[in-house]
Amino acid sequence: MVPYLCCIILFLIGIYAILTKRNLIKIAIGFCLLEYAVNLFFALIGYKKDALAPIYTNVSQSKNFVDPIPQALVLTAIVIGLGTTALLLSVAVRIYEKYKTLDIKEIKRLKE
Amino acid sequence: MNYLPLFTALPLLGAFLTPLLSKIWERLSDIIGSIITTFLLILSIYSIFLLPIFGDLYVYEIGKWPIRPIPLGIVFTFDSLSLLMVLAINLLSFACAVYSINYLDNYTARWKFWTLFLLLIAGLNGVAITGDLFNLFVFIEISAISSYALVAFGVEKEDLEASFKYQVIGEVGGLTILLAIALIYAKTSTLNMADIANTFLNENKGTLFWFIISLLTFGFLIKSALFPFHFWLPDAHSQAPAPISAILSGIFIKTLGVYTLFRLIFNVFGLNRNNAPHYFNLLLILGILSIIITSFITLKQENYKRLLAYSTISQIGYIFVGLGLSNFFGIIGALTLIFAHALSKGLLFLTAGSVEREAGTLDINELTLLKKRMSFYGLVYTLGALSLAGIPPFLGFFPKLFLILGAIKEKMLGLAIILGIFSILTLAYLLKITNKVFTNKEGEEVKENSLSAISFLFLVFLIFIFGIFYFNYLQPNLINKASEVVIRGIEYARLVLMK
Amino acid sequence: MIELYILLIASIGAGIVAVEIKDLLASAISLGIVGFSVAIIFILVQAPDLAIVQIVVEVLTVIIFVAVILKTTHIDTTLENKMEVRDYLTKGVFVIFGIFFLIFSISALKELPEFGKPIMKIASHYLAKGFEEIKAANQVAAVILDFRGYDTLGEATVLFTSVIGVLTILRKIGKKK
Amino acid sequence: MRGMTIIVKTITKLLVGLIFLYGIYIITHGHLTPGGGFAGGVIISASFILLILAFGSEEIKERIGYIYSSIFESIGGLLFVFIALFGLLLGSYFFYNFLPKGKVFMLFSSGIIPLCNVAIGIKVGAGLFAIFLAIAATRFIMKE
Repeated sequence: MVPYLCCIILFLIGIYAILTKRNLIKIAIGFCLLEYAVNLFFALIGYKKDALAPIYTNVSQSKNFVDPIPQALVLTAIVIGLGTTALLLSVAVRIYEKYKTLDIKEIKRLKE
Repeated sequence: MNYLPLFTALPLLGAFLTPLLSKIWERLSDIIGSIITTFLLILSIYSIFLLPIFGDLYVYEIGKWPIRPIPLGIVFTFDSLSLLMVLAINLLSFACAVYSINYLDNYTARWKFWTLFLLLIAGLNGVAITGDLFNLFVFIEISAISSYALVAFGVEKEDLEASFKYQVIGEVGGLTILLAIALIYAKTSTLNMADIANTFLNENKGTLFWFIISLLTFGFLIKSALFPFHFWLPDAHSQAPAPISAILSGIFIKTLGVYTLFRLIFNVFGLNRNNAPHYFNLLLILGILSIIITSFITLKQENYKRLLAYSTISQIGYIFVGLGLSNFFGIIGALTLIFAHALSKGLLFLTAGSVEREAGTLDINELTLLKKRMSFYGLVYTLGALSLAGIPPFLGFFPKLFLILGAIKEKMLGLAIILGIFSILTLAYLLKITNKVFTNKEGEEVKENSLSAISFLFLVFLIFIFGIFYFNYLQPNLINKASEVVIRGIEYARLVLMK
Repeated sequence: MIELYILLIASIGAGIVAVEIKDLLASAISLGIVGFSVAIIFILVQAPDLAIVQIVVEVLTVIIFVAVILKTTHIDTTLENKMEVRDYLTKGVFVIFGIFFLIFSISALKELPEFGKPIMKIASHYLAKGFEEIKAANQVAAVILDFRGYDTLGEATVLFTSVIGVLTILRKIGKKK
Repeated sequence: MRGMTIIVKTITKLLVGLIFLYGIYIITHGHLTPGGGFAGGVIISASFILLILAFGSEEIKERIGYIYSSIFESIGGLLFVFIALFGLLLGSYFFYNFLPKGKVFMLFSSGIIPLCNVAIGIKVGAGLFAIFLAIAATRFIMKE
């Protein structure tokens, strides 16, 4: 349970960065932290005590393996995270080019 | 019905082919895009006739991994609710694809638009037909990421700002959903939605259950832009290119937010008004607040597309009122509104694109001074607005009727009156545009473009014909069956696992 | 498993540094520390496939971050500005929300199976079938490409989408005048 | 983009081939050892990225790299969809593992998994290289 809780704390740090930081790159960093927290949580779920990685090395091996499904899902989630981070950062670069600032308070062209 | 994978495989094939073929001739991307959306439309209409043969639920096992005794692989579960969504998605995306062919002359890099457009459609179709929780997340991400890029397609200052905001908020929602999926997997050790439903049926519903529900609800309410999570929507939907605004407002938020919530709340977690009254009351209150607050904000809007975007939030409020009431009339009203709003809001956003092209601006006060007559657009716009506001005989009348009936049935007369009054307010702010932009104009008449006229007439025809034949065709054949899926609730699991 | 706890605490510490530090380059490097701690935790929980992907993806993420920071600015100037009432308000809202979320999650996490004892209802079938029927030695590969191959198609598509998205957003001119 | 010092260039020359080969090894042995299409694809793209970081590049080279990577990415994606659709044609199920499974621990075993790994490897390698070129290397590759 304590490892799970650490992931939740990391998740909250990410939320904190997204909510309170005004720099676009800091927001992207908070977003990455959020992603790591969720991936880590997912991977920890599949851990089985005193078990091996789910890879057979010989035919007559005992089948005491950790859960392979969370690993497969996290693999997907990592790649999705990389894609979204790249997209977010490319928008940040373009915003800097147009507005000459990364401060989110100065980037307000859209009115209420 | 073993053509079901084509709903996602075809647009994906098109999306992968487009970058290659457009290097030969850029216009090929138009052809690929329109052929594939046409084909998808044919497939979804074909499904209307094929589905009843399979007893209104068809389970497709991907990779030949059997669902019994234990669901090994990913499955598609195609039932009447999915059919309704797929139909709405593909009708609207066909109209938008036809419209885009000419509209894209305003933009550079045509093939990138088509690639992202096809990916968006693939994601939406994938969400509507899947029966696997993690697969649902993957397809939500596909459609969400392509929509982030499409919102910024014009790469102007405002587009980028809207896209950044939308992206950050949307991804927080997405990751919350992923966290909830992780918790569900830890508890049930399965990802098939029917199997999850079965597992939770026998568990006592403790804190963990409600924690999962609140995470999922938070994530999906962000995706569906209900008040108070709506603030990203007006920017994103008003800055996107017009056909994309039509898809985002018309069907995107409903597939990603409302449909998924319907599916998970009723079919997977088996909640209903009897065992979780507070949850449904919360949704009801948020829906009502959403209608009231955004209606007043909409009245003040001075921008054509922003006005339409704000009105989407209040219409989402109507859908959530139906969901919150969750009696027979409420569900029918909500499902019909999903369908009706997709067609009419799509139509209104498409006219916005044409007006912008003619006038070069979308500011209503500037448009008032414009010396051009746009009577065709005016006519089409007014028809769409009448349908959206709920004037008979158009399709949009029936959802409002059923929602009011649903409120009366729950003995909430005040709610029924609110729904009626704000329906009229909808008409008021929508007709503001007709009044200021389209009537009392001098000057030359603008020439209509034949392709965009086809898509306008297609949507107007649908709104009109579905309205006339609502009780004869649409309600008994589609809406009633879809509402049965919702009301049947947890029985979904048994049906899927027995197939 | 004392290493696991050390790494978790290290990643939380590095996360706080990444969020609060003024120099954005240092911030990106701290993010890298979090990512590598996560990769080592993956090795500890017997997930070598994940560790490989996480390490290479982390390197790439840091490269992209550094490239973006070099193109823009590497000092977070927003920290110099004075805090306004609204900023205090957001922080206050966050603190209340965070405490509530933490309490809610602690009582919810208690109902999960204990750490290190997964249920593995479907996974046990996968482990047997993957070896005997698919003849794959690496069970994770069997899961991602055969049992759940459709997910992987979606995943590859997400990457494709974001590549096209990045290329779309980096166009110099979007609208023709 | 400018290049780096002679030391970096020499070491890169020695290493880059090894990294590339290692990526191919990871891809082709994905069903036997840890790794697979994604990990291998990222490693292959890392080898190209290392080349550009160390030696620098001109706009012409980047433009060519961009065109090739976008072509390869589409080919990888098409290959993957076609493998899935072949399952639909031959086994009447999407993603059906239609190839003979072979023997465990052999390179040619477990049906479509190695093929899928190769398709994903091509796609991921090309895609990430394209992202890197677009964000890091040239300011604006495309002036269409």
